[in-house]
Amino acid sequence: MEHVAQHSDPHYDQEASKLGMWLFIFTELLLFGGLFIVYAIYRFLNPEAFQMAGHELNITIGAINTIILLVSSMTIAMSTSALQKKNKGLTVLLLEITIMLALIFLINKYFEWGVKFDHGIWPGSEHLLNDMGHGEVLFFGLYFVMTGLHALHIVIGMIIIIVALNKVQKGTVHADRPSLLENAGLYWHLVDLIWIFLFPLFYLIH
Amino acid sequence: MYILSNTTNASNFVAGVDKSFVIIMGISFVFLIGLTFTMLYFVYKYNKNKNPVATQIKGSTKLEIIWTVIPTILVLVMFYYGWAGWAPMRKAPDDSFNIKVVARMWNFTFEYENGKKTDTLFVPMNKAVKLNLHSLDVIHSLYIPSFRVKEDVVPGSEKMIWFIAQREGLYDLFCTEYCGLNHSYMINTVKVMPDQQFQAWYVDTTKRVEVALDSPTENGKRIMKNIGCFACHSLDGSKLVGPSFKGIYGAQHTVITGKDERVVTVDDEYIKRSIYDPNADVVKGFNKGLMLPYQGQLTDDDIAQITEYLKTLK
Amino acid sequence: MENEKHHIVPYKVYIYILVALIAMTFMSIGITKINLGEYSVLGAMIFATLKSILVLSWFMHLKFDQPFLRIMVGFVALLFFAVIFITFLDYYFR
Amino acid sequence: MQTATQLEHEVNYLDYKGKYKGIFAWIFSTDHKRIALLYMYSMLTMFVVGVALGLAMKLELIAPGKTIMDPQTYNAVFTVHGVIMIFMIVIPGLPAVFGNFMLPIMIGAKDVAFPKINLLSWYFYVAGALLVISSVLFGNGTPDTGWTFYAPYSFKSGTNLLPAIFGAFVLGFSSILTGLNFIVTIHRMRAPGMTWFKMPLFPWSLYGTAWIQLLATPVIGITLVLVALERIFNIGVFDPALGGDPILYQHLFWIYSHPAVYVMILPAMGAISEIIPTFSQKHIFGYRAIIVSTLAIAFVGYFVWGHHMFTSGMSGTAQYTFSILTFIVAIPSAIKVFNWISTMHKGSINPEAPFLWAVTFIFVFMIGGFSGLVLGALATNVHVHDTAFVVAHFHFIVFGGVGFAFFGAIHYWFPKMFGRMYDKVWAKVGWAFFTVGFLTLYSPMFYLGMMGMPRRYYDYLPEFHAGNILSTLGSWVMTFGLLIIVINLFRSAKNGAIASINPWNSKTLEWTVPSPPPLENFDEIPVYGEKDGPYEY
Ligand code: HEA
Ligand code: HEA
Ligand code: HEC
Ligand code: CUA
Ligand SMILES: [Cu+2]
Repeated sequence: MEHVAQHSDPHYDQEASKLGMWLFIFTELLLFGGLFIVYAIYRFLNPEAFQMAGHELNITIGAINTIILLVSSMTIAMSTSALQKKNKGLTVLLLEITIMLALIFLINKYFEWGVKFDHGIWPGSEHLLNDMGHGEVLFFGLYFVMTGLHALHIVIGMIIIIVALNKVQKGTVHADRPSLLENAGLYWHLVDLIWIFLFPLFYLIH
Repeated sequence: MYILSNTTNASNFVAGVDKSFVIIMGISFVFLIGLTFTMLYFVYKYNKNKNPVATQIKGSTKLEIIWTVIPTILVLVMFYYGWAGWAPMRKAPDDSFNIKVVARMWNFTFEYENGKKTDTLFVPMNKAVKLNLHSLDVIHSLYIPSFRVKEDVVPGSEKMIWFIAQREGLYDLFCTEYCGLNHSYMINTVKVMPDQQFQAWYVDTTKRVEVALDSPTENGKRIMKNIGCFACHSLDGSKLVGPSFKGIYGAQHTVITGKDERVVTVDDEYIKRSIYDPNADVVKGFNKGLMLPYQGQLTDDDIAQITEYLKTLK
Repeated sequence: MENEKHHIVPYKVYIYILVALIAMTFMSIGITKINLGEYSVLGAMIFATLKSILVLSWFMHLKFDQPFLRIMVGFVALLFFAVIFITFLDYYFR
Repeated sequence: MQTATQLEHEVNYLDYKGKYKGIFAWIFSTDHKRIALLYMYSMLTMFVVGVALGLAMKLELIAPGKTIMDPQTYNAVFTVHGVIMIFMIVIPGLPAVFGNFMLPIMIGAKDVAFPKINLLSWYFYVAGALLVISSVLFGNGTPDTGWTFYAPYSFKSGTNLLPAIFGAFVLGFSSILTGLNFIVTIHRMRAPGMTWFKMPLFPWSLYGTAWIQLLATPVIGITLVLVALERIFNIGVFDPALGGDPILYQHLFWIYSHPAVYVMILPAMGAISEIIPTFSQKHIFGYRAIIVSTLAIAFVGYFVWGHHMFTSGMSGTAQYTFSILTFIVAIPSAIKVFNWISTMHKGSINPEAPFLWAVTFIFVFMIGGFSGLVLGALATNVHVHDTAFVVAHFHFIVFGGVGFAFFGAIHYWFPKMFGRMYDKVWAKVGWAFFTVGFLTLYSPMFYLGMMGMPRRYYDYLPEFHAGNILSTLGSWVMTFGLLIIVINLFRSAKNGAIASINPWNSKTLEWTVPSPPPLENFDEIPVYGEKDGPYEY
């Protein structure tokens, strides 16, 4: 079946920590999954309102953010290869780029939300509750919750990457013990994966 | 077993529902008793004193298949009867007699097509009756055990219950979805009358005003009792869901209007606003959204009488 | 640690994947611009699914990992879609 | 197979002294056995509260009208009772206590895969529990929504819901981390030679459970977050006044909470599957069938949540789909019952306390399960939904199932955990009182429910009086039994006779290490040969 050999070093089992990370990713997927169910149902119940509201979002910013995340996903993936090739300098550089990209993503998000707020749109705002239909209220409610939760994950991801970066620099994460970096990468890809679905669902419904 | 002698066949659904009860519980009892006795028998027969050495048996594919297939068939039978007893509940005949049910914390009101409103559900016998369910606040559920019907009353959606009452008499009606403080007092009665008697009652719209009492204070009290204010407001100063009415008239109350706090004197105007638009001024220490606007349910006249009554509560 | 998990993906491969991902992003924007009615959702979702398969298999290394991880991922996806499907049995037929 | 008797000179986990002293040696310990006991004691504390609330409810219901409390208090009491019992006792219950303690030993490992995360999940447990309790102690009123937090009442209620909701969320985290840990442990740390199909059934049931914990808990997490956001910001998702659908809340809630009932029962079934072969001195009947049924329950259990919503106005299609799926999940449970009973056939039965608990487990589980079938059928559900019948069903199956299995498990593993044996006679006396009390307490509720008495009723009509009196009397008898059991166990943990390594002559690995086990369980990891297996008597 599978390898059952116990490790000589009981505190380090690369496969185990990878499996653990994957399992954690599954829970994250279902966490967002719950929101996707809510989204699917309300979209089904209010198709026109969702389309109308979707027009309020700026595709260009959305697309830019998508590309930023995709690129950052690639850089962090490359950093594991770099680590395995024992190229510490490159690993660090790639991780730094990833963090920068994440930051840019957040800044974009900040401005994007800011514009919405200027238009009087935020969860429970007067404008939303009084002047808009039920479908729009739901759309923006979900928009803020889902992108907000996603942004929270970006922040968490950044923290993990920073920790990994530190350990790479210190040399505690290296080609033979890459788990932390690999897991940071997996987590970051998860964040990307979710965005891959959020983007069309909110920005691209016309 | 499940035959409640005095309510048998109180409605057209009783037979179907009780049949599935009998079938499911019958099969269950056979298994429960059979398996329990087998188990006890084994415990007795193969006690270590009687049978010091166990015979190792690891399993039997044949048995596994048997005891997968047989229960599968049995549960499908159960499913079938459950489905059969339930399916007719889904669609009311087109010529049903319609009654609108309005549920709120914590009473049901029944509104008939000719404008009659009651807090007891009057229905004709041997005639399809359809209850259209509306909720003003949270989810309630209308349940008439003797008729074997139940459906949640969900705010913002249209649901219904239908039945044909087949026996004259009084039956209990409960709210079975937890809805807050007085959930357990959300109980009403169903009165099933022979058709003629029902018609006589139905066309008699004079009963609507009921005995108008001479004094407005008494009238005010009666209105409040009927519409259920005392579920939330006490007369003795104790705090229920809403503030007590004791000494309310003329008192100074701190209220929250929008975001601002201010002090108001309770007068006619304020009472009226509190009833028509309770969320405009929310009394400090109480929650917004619990009391619902009574606009449309109480007239200015009713409110004047309520106010008269409130004045007497010193 | 004897199995082939030391597989190192060349940088080039990652770049190809990125290019494909970005291309698909633009394609999905394009497809929603031309009016396909209700199919545009479908189109966008198909692209999103393809993109996520790329991310899962290369960026997340599933392609090079032990098969049971792939099975697990597939199982989770299946479970999730089954749940959505069943929820829709209510809303679609209401 | 190697045994580990040579380890006897090693310090056992109870006496072990590490870096820290006193209580810190416990709350900073990452030893799975200590964490298990931490869980057990914290659960016991919460359990006392939950039981007291249960008894208070029964006392209130002894007569119509006000007996000891007013309606608001009653509503708060059943809410807190439900939240404590479900989220803090039966969901973590067996996995966190016996899973933590026994799983690594049973599969021949020194600890779980991530000992620190294991400790962290206990911290989460405590934090969640404290949050829930804080909602009782502070703020403007104890939550009164029922453990189901149904929208829209959960936005309207003026009580202190946010801490309770947040507490349930944190408890969910604890549950997820435990599940994650167990899956990795089982995948990576089985003893050499212990293939999947040589693993004992208790770890197997934990494996199934862990997957449910992992894949269902996040859904309630996000649902509770949405309720909290709805209360704070009016985002509208479940508020009918803003276009939301309160029924969708129920879907999401039960998408978690139905699988959660299998989180409760699967480990219980696993424990029963260990006890029965041991006390029959016989190979378990249909080992693979039991494994397959565990996995089948775990899987199909995801798709039946709608049976809690038959009267909520779902579409007809959804209703009969859910009904039929509900009946399908009953089959694997049936398979287990048949296999357990067949295991007793031609065994050599030693009716000690754990075995008595196991047999009564099967009995009350059957009653609970059969009443589940009544609830699963559409016509009958319409009549008994949200009545005392449902209350009877779930007390029979949750507490009859999980509670009895818990008591069976503690009497079974007690000598291993504490190295001492309890008084066997008192154990049986306690069992007898408990069982009689249990049946008197909950059986009348089936009858009341069929007569139409709704649940969550503070007050009831006089026609329901007789049944309620009987039920309250039962609650006292049962509590008496409980006291006997608990006192017996507590006294024996200190003063009982020293227990041998394998008092029940069982064949699973935990009985090859000293009692109580030493810090790292095994000096040398055991190796399973061709012929070895957990049930080779
Ligand atoms: C441990 C927890 C647990 C378990 C295992 C179960 C198991 C089952 N439950 Fe239960 N249930 C709850 C906990 C549990 N339940 C709780 C807590 C609630 C209430 C929640 C609330 O509203 O607060 C609830 C409510 C509930 C409802 C909703 C009631 C309502 O509100 O209207 C329904 C409806 O279908 C149901 C059905 C079932 C069924 C069919 C099973 C089946 O899995 C049972 C299978 C077992 C058997 C069938 C017995 C053994 C079999 C044999 C001996 C062989 C012979 C068998 C055949 C011939 C079929 N349950
Ligand atoms: C595990 C679950 C569990 C347990 C053990 C209990 C125990 C008890 N319950 Fe109940 N109960 C619920 C879960 C549970 N309950 C739930 C979910 C609800 C619904 C709430 C709602 O409507 O929102 C409910 C509701 C409920 C009601 C209905 C309220 C209403 O609808 O009006 C009543 C009425 O009397 C009641 C009574 C009792 C009594 C007297 C006890 C106890 O006093 C019995 C005493 C218990 C024992 C003597 C031992 C049991 C042992 C174990 C479980 C193992 C121990 C494990 C460890 C120590 C780790 N409970
Ligand atoms: C569901 C519970 C509920 C019901 C039923 C209810 N109320 Fe109220 N009421 C409240 C609450 C809560 C408040 C305090 C918050 C507010 O002012 O809106 C309140 C406030 C009031 C006030 C202002 C009291 C003060 O002290 O300033 C008046 C007057 C009032 N209600 C009258 C009525 C009348 C008349 C009825 C029946 C027609 C009624 N209420 C029914 C809950 C209720
Ligand atoms: Cu209305 Cu309960
Ligand atoms: Cu269920």
